[in-house]
Amino acid sequence: MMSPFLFWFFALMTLIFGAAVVINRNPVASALSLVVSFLGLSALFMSLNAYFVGIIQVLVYAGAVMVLFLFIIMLLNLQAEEQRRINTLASAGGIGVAIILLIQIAVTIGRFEAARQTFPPLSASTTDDVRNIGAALFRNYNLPFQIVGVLVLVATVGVVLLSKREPR
Amino acid sequence: MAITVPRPKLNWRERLYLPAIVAGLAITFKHFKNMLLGRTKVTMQYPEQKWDSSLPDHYRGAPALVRDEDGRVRCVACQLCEFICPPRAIKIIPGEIPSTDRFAKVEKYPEQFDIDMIRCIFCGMCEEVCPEQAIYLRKDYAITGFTRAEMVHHKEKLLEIGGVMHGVVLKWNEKK
Amino acid sequence: MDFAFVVTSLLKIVGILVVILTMVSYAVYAERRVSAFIQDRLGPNRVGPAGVFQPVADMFKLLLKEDFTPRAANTFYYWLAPCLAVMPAIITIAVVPFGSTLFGVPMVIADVNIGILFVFAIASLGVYGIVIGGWASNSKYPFLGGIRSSAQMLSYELSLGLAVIPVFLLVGNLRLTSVVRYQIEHGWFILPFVGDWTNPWKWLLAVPMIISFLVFMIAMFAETNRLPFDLPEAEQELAGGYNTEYSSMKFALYFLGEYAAMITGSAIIVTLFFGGWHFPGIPDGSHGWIFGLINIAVFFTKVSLMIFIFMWVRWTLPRFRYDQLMRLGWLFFFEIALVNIFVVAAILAYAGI
Amino acid sequence: MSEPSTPMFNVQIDGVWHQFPKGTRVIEACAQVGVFVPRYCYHKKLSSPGNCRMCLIEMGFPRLGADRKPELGADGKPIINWMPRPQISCAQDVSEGLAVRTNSPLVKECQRGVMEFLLINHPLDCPICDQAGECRLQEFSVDYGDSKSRFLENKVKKPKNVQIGPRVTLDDERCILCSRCIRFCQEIAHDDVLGFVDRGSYTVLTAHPGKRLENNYSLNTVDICPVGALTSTDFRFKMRVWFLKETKSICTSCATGCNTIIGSREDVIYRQTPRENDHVNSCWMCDFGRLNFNYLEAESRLLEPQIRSEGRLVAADWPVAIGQAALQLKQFAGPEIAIIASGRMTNEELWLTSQLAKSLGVQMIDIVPRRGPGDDILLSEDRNPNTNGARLILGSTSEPGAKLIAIAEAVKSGQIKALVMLKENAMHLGISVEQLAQLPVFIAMNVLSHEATERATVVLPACGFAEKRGSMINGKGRLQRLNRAVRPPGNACDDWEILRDLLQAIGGGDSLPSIEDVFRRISETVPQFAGLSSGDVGDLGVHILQIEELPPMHPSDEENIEQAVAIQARRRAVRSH
Amino acid sequence: MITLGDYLLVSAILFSIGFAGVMLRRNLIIILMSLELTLNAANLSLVAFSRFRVDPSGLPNYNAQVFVFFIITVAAAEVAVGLAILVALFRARQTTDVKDISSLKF
Repeated sequence: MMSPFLFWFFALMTLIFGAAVVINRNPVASALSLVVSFLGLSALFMSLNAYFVGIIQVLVYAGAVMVLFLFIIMLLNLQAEEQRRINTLASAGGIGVAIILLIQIAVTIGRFEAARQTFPPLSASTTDDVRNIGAALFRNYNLPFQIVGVLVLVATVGVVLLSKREPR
Repeated sequence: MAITVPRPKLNWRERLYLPAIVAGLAITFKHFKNMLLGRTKVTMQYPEQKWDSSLPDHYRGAPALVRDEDGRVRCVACQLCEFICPPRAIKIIPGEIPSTDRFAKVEKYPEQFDIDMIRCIFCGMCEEVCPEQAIYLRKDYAITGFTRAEMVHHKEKLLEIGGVMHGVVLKWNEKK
Repeated sequence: MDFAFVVTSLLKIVGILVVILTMVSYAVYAERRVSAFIQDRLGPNRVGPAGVFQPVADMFKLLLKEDFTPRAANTFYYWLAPCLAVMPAIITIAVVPFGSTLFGVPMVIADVNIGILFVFAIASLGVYGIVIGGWASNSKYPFLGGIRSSAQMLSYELSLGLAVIPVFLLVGNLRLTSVVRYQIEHGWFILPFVGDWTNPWKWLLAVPMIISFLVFMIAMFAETNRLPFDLPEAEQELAGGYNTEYSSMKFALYFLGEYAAMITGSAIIVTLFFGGWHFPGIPDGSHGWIFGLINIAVFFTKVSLMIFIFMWVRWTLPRFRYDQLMRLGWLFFFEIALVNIFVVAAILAYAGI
Repeated sequence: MSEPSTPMFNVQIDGVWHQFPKGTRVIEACAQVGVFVPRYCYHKKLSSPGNCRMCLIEMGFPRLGADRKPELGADGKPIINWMPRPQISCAQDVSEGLAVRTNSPLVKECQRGVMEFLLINHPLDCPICDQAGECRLQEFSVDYGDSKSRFLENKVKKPKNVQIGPRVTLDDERCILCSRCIRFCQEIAHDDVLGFVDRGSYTVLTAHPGKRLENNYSLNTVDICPVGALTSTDFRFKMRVWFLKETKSICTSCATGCNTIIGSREDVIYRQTPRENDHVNSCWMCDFGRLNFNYLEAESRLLEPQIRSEGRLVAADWPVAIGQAALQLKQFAGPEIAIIASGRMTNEELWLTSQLAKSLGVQMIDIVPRRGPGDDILLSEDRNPNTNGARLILGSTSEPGAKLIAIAEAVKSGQIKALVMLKENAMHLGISVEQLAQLPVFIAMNVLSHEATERATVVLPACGFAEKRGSMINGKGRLQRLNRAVRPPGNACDDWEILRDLLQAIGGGDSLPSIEDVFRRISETVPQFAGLSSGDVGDLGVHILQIEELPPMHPSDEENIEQAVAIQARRRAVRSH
Repeated sequence: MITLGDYLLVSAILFSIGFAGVMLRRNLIIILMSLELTLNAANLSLVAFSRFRVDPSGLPNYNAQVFVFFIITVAAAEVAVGLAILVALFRARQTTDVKDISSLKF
């Protein structure tokens, strides 16, 4: 486990940059904030001994998904949103709903006994968690894995169809 | 009207590209190797070695003013070079030759003759246009200076580069 | 965490940083010399004997140049981008084993179990430096360079990842030290039959491994923006691409990033396919510190040779067109790497290597 | 068109029949139909001696049959009886049935021969000669002459570099003996000093013994000299003519307002030459006006706006200087301020000055009259170029200069606290340096610094005549335009902009972005300008005041004159309402 | 020491931020990004639970991590499809603002 200081550091990094995604007007700045947020999240994953998931998080999100986002933002040449008149009521409503949701979850967590416990120590080394996840994936979750594969294939076909310009 | 260039049909070996790439790499490596062994050394080590001796006759280096066999500055400040100069590098201020002078008949001489060598493009038009055969492109090419002002060749400098020109048309003899 | 670990790690970090930065500056010098030699020229040969102090002169020149920020640029991102370009390339080297052991200390900064994934994850962040640099310059050619770069990275990262899967099928572990150890025992992956000459399966295995190596190397060219895939900075089309508006040290950082990425890429190729620090007949560091040093030397010699190949290719092949690059990445390398995985898997299944 | 009483003659020029009024010279008739006949000695404002022989053409008349009718040829056109010898076209008037050939083989042969003779003794030193670029000999040599010389003998040596007058240098070797200069001196300048001496190849032009070419019109001989024989001592060897940027403008040295071309290069004026305008100056101008431009480059030129601070004049920015001037002027009431304007200012500047006076409530405003001896050729007694403009625009009831004595007295008595001096020197009015120095506010706008400007509280550097645009009304009531030939040196500013900024800083006047706007405002407020825009003035100007009878018409200017007459008629109609 | 609750709280806040982003922003790209945030908040909870529930073998419960793996895969597919729709929409409408895309059919 990592020290509380590092935990809070990465947690705050995740949250602050996550909030920056929503607050920033410039889509490029939003995308970059999201990258930083994901890097913090990845560090949190690693603090939970989930090295594989952590690195996949960086590889897939920071390395591929966000580059795709940036590519699209630049391809469409999206400029910073102009300062539209903010609908105060709607905004307050949105924030209010989000806060209510947060309070609900927080209360639920507070009532949850296990939440107050620390993480139990691991008796075995997790350094080979790639092998373990692989084993779980291909032994216990083989069918879902195949289904996800089909889903990705369908998504690929869909993307190709969607982004194809109709020949004139 | 665009021209469509037909692309050659490639067979499968050519379409693999690898042989071509390997061949290309082999060629460049051969050059690398030869150079490493000092076989194909074509670069001239400039400041130590110079190709002055092999400069062609038509080489266009720094423009310069010449004197004739009598030691007179051939230029009569007609300002045609100033007019023709494409980058406007030449600046002439004409002066009048005093009537006591041996060449008073010439009447005019360049009081100032500046060529801004930062501007000069060595096109040779000044040489071509000069009616008095007074300006020539010499073979000097290493024209350097630390300041802009240093790069302006004044009359003295131009005459120093130019020297004396023999065997050109002598216009200012008595006959004319 | 014990004290000795921290100290040795710090020493290793400082050591490798110094070596990498020196190598970067000398890679620039080497690039100029190699390109000159290939073109029958001499290259820089004035500063010091045979021009070896040229990088120092270059460094001073770049440091002293005017640092210019375009007025229309997005200043914060404009300054951030060059740093983003350098960092990933240097961080990546942390997981690469550059030697066996020295005084019992393993010669790798972080021997993580997800080594190759770490490499890919961090290397893929390198694109941000270029994309943001191109975008923040607020100028059309850098912008085009940035867009090209992002598309190019996405296209080639897939091939890059798929190409190394055969290696890890054989090793059964993502740890890079395991890869090296496996190669010491079973022969380098580029020549898997070495030491086991009579096994026909090993000879058969050589074919997919060479394909794997070629795809990986070519994808690495694209990943490091080296010719023939230097579209983001194509001088002839984009006037320098993403770094057009950069000057002075910020430009130098981009340069540094490119060469650091090239060195890291070479180090990874050497580790994955050429046995890392191993050379047949030379024992590892446990037989004495002198051998440990020799191992490190072997590793860097291999890396240097790889860098030479990078340069050699650069000065031989012309640049790809953008559509050709995309077609090559998606319609050729992707497929061939995929098929390659199945071929290796089949060989493994039937031959039981 | 021409009056019906003038008989018209049918003339065939190069095969085409035209009609010309009686008395037209053949060379002019050719020119009117676009056929150029080369000439050296002929000048349309001078008599025709016919001594250069360059304008030789073939002439002939229709062959008349027994019935005194022209015989028609096979093509139905009259058959011409060509004279066997070529004739000079400059000394011959058109006559009925005259036929002219200007490009027949004979004519070309003649032109080539004449050119060859002219070039026998002419030195081939065009690179040196000042005339190169505007030399008729050079041009015709290319157009009509041979490319090489057959002359092997020695050329005749003649005197070079002869000072035949204070402003004219003669090079006899270059002279082609056209006698234009001699005739100019006789017929226009009425100062017969030049003549030919010796004979044959040895003929030279010279001044008569004991006389010099020193009349006030001597430099016109340089203009009309077709070659480089007569050169201006002032312009000689200074600049090649092909570098000169030519700006059409007018001379501001006297009320005549001769039309000029200012030749400048890179903001330096090299010469001024007359521009043909038959209403004003024909083809001539006086030496006095022509050479009166060097002061623009004088050492004492004001380059920076200055304000007085702690007793010394210090350079300031324009906004600071204008703001300071406005602030100082606003301290005083109208009767405490006097404005001395100048007859050298343009109409636009004078109008802005009048607005300035109006918004300050100033009554004491006048221009300084400037008189000198005139002659009956061009030079006017009134040396102010725009007295008429000041009379119209300042709108004073009295004659210009009438209030000056009162202004001077008021300044001396201390009644005037603030003096605005525009392009004049108040000391000429008898105001002493000490009195100027005691003025609390003394704003001086001028081109050059002198003792008076050194006492000013605010100095505003202005432009000279060649550095600004504007319009002036000459002594005969003709509105003419000044154009900018060179940019002012240093921080000197266009006068009208200074006055506009000052006016606005005081709080009067609205935005006037360009000088055309100022002119439009004049045309709205001054009745004599009504209906005029600055584009209507044109290069040759328009008459807006009926001070004298219009000079005789010239055929090429009929349209302008008709226009001017029409405008005046309209204006008279407006005024009578 | 850090408890499970801390991780869950961070996850909850992250989820709320993403949720608020979906609600508040009108730019489709930002909405997609906010969706990613919510998905990753879920991932954090899952990994935390995975680590909390230690198997008898002494290893974390990898079932939850397999779940995370699936979520990442599906999210990547979703982003690809979403962006493709976005590009098609932008080509047709020159906008990515949800307020401007109010008609059912075009």
